[in-house]
Amino acid sequence: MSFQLVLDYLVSPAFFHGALITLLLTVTALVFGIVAGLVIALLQEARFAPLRGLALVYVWLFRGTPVLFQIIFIYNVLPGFGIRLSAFLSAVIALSLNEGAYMAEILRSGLRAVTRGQRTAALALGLTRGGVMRHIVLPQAMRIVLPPIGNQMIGMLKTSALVSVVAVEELLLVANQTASANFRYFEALSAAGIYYLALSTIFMAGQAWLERTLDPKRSRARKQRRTGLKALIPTVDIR
Amino acid sequence: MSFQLVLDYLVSPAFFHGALITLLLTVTALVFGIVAGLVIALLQEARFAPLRGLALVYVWLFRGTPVLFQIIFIYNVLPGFGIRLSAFLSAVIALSLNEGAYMAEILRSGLRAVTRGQRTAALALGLTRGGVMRHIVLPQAMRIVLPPIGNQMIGMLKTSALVSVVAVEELLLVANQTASANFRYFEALSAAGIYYLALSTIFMAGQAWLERTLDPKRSRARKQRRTGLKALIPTVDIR
Amino acid sequence: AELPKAGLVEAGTLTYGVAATFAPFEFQRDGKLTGFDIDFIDAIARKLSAKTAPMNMEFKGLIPALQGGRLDIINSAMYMNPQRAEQVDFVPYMKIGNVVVVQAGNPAKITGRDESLCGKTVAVTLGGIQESQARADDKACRDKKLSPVQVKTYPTAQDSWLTLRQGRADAIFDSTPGAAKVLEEVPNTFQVVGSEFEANTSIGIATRKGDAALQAALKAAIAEVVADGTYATLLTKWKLPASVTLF
Amino acid sequence: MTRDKPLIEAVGVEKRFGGYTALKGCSMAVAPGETVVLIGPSGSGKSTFLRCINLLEPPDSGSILFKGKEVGRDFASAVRLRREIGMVFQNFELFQHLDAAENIMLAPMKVLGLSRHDAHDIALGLLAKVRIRDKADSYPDELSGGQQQRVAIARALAMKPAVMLYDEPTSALDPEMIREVLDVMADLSAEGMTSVVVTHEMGFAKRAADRIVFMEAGEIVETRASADFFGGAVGARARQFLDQILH
Amino acid sequence: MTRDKPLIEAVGVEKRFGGYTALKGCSMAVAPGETVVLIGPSGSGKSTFLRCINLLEPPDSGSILFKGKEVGRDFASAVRLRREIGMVFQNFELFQHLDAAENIMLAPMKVLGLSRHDAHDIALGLLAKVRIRDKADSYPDELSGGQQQRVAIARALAMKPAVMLYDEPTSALDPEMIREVLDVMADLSAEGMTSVVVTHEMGFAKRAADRIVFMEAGEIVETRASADFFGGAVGARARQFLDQILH
Ligand SMILES: Nc1ncnc2c1ncn2[C@@H]1O[C@H](COP(=O)(O)OP(=O)(O)OP(=O)(O)O)[C@@H](O)[C@H]1O
Ligand SMILES: Nc1ncnc2c1ncn2[C@@H]1O[C@H](COP(=O)(O)OP(=O)(O)OP(=O)(O)O)[C@@H](O)[C@H]1O
Ligand SMILES: [Mg+2]
Ligand SMILES: [Mg+2]
Repeated sequence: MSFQLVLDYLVSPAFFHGALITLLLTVTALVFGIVAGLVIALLQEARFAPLRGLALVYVWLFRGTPVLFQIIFIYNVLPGFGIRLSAFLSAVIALSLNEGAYMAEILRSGLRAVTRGQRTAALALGLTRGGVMRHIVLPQAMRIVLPPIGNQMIGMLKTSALVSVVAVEELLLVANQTASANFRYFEALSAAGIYYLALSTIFMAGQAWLERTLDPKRSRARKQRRTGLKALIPTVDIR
Repeated sequence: MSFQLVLDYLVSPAFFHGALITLLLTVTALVFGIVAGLVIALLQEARFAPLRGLALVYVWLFRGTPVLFQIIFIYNVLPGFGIRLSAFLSAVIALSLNEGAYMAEILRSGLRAVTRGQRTAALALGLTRGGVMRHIVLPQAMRIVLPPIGNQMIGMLKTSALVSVVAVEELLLVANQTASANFRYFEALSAAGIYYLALSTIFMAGQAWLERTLDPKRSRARKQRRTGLKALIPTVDIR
Repeated sequence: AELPKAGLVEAGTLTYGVAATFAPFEFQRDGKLTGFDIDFIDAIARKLSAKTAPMNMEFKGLIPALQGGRLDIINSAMYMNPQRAEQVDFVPYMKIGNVVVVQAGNPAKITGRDESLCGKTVAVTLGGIQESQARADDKACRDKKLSPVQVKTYPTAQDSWLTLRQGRADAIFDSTPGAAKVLEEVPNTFQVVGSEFEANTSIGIATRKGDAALQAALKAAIAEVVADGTYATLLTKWKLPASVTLF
Repeated sequence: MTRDKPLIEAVGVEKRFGGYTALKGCSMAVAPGETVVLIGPSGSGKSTFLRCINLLEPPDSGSILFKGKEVGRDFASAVRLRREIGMVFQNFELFQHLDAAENIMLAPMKVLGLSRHDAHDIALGLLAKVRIRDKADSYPDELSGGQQQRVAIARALAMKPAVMLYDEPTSALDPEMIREVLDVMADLSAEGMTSVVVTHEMGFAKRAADRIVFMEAGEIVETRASADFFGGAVGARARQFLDQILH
Repeated sequence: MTRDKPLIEAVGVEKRFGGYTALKGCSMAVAPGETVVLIGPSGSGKSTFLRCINLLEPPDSGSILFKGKEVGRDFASAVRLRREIGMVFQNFELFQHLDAAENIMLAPMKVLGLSRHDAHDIALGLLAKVRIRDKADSYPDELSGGQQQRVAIARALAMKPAVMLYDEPTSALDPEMIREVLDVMADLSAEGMTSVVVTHEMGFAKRAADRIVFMEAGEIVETRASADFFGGAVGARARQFLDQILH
């Protein structure tokens, strides 16, 4: 194995571009996935049974079939119905819809972890259902859903490689193309692996930082610094 | 698209065998993954810092690099160090180790969702650390980690397709190869998709059943039936 | 000819890797491996008094498995080129050309591997030699200040063909036998335009770098297979034109 | 006992949990400015009754009237009602992710739309009133039982409700604090606050109440002016209950 | 005040939370069979002191002695100590995933190794003693405050500990139930149970206590035989505290 070659690959525009595409796919799929997941998770708690049924079918269908099929379907079958999307857009939509189904389950478990008493107390104060969700349930659920969301995020980094099936030039396809020209598989895969590890590391660091921020005890130190700062401001204010 | 052909594929031995392999891979990887994940999650709470470091590195490495590499590594690189495993075993080990990293995060979030007061109360009764974990923390965490574990399980069904890279004939490889003979791509993929959907449906049903069972309120009805049954037995006992 | 005594995955057996998604060379029918390469290696093995043990995997798994000592040879219609020859040794056994295929009716008005490709989208399959050919055409177009060729690389041949069929790509580069097989299996959908090109690209069986003993054994056995007419019979069986022969 | 038009009224409230009937048709009217104390054995349904009054538990039958108008069964009506009613829970139910001040500020900010700054002032004022101004930055699990209870009282008062429902508001408090809470309640009463208080603390009941309601097994057994009740003008069951008080 | 060798003893216990000192060197010795009642203002450190005694909170300095021997700081010693000590928490802390009977059965089964059957008998016996035999199948969130508190008492008693620590065991109970709990405790005392009780209920303290310990701001201010304390033989601070009691 040649380390020089790995290094060359790492700094090559092709690999860098592939990594960018992978990152872009992951982040957009994640953002839309969380939004979709939240909607579905809330629908699962709806009192109107057909809505619950809809949510269940969504989760069943999109978790149940491979993303690969979903990508191929959106890219190759939808045009038959007059909907013609670019490869990248097809990929993003497929990944987001798929991610949404997984996120829905994660968020559902997080919402369930917040005790009923906490909701009741918020209701007693006159908050609406939406207010209870926003100010009480979600903040408390957040800390619990963060690790599995981190899983999804890092998993999506790898799952996004499946979009090579519609020739979107993401990282792994670049590596495979490079390797198939000269059979330097280990070098090409190592270079891609290093990129994946680097991106995962960034995501994990982000997750760890968010977890610390959402821990009320730890965020107090920060708050006190902020308050400390505020305390300084009036001495400047000379009204 | 020919439905007859899809049907033929569905009942063909090749597809059936592929589905079996996929199921076998998923279930074994899941079982070992949960065990590994539990160990890692507990190590992350250890008081001895190097153990925590070890757990972190494990999660970082196995989440950070694609499973594909892990499979290729175990199958093709380890023999160079005198460790020669069969393709299937390599696949199972790679998938389990990988799954373990994701499970560790899920379990960590579940353990965190159990309040400190519940542990304290158990300690006050004289339970050991292990007893607190087994009888108080895990049962309470279980309901919260079930949906994300369901995600992993169903995700693993798809991820296991990656082991085709070491010649394990799982479902998706069978589908691709079948399509290569006659280019009936949609039929082959649909047949595989139906198998995936069926397996996912079984898993989802299992998850829903477990969730209901672990809900104390609902399991009470069951318990009362059991007690009811017991109440009948003494009438037969004539001592 | 005789099989080497040592250095094999399993003594007395040729363990070969194959990515069976490339008709008519290797594919699956009713769950069984079949195709020219499969018959060919079986004929070679008979000459060597060896058994065969196929390992059917994805194309990208083949080289790591050979280098990791999991395989003795790769028998998967691998195209030879100088860069690849730095990684493995090849025993060539056929030369095949390539063709440009378009949708039936030629909606994109492509006349062959020429300037009519500039500005068009060309699908190729990962692992084939056609990707480098298409990229060369892209460069040629750019050099002439024409619109570039969009080269799309798909993981398997089926993906590439599907793309062409759905009109996502204007043309596809494939091997002449591969294209012939598709046109036979899926009639009235595609058509070949222009003439065959780079008709002397060789495909070969790959061995680990420096595995001279196995190389020699394979070469000797292939000579025997050619000599007794089996090679020609197989070409006919799989509808390959006589022009592909190297012998 | 006042004879004003009642501010809040429960009529024939029934509540079942599965097969168990927790409230068997309870009716009670509370006039503006009045303080009614609910007493009764553990499990008699006092907490459930309070929760039915602000519709946190939807009654199975019966209705709630506010200012003489029946409150609708839709969610929006319930929210409107609850904005007029403050409640202190038996187990406090402080928000675990917010510190003491934030617990108090939440509803004024999110329901009344006060600025963070104004809400903060209100919170600190109330915390000072219950003598834990220095615990403003502490999270619920860092507070002693009595401190949590005082935050819970402050949180409910911050909304300046027309009616307060207290579920054992002094259970975790020492005699000194009980007296201070009593003083706070007396002040509020003087300002016209209407209160329903569940308590086991008979000394507290005696001082705070205009009227005593005695519950047992989901029914209202006795309703008397405070002086009469503790003066002995009660039925046999209530008498037996009162006799158990330890001095 | 007894002069026996103390069964359990705290010596110079200090406890800090971050910058806040909750206990400033508290010492207390409890003789076998003795009942000590801890009183003091909310936030004075009573709960913290109890939790230090069975090492649920590790003291920052000072030590705990059981039967005259200092208890080690390792986890195993703490577990051994806790098996001799029962505790009723101020907020009950019932196990949410277990019903009332199972809450009580857990420790006898998992710590003492009793059979499910025997543990069930013990649980039902204790539930009957606290008069909620019919709630054996109810989960904590289906119980009223007072019912939860009684399950918590039963859960601690099921281990037949040598020492009981009660943190406000009657805060959610009505006067009748308080008297019954008092009777239970008197019976246990007669059988030789050693108890430390935190309470705000002065009537209860007066009846239950052999000795009163008065805490304020993390310090033990006064220790007196019960009769003396309520008889008025106390310092100025405790007197002021007692004067606030409402009747
Ligand atoms: N969610 C529920 N499911 C089943 N039973 C319940 C539920 N909530 C309350 N109960 C039962 O209803 C009865 C009344 O409960 P409630 O909490 O109103 O009593 P309470 O008068 O407040 O008692 P305490 O003084 O002990 O707090 C109790 O017997 C209780 O077990
Ligand atoms: N985890 C903690 N972090 C910070 N401060 C704490 C923590 N636990 C307790 N305290 C503080 O320690 C002091 C003593 O608390 P403790 O719970 O022992 O009081 P208490 O005497 O039991 O009061 P109460 O009668 O109100 O229950 C309180 O001021 C409380 O805020
Ligand atoms: Mg109550
Ligand atoms: Mg306390």
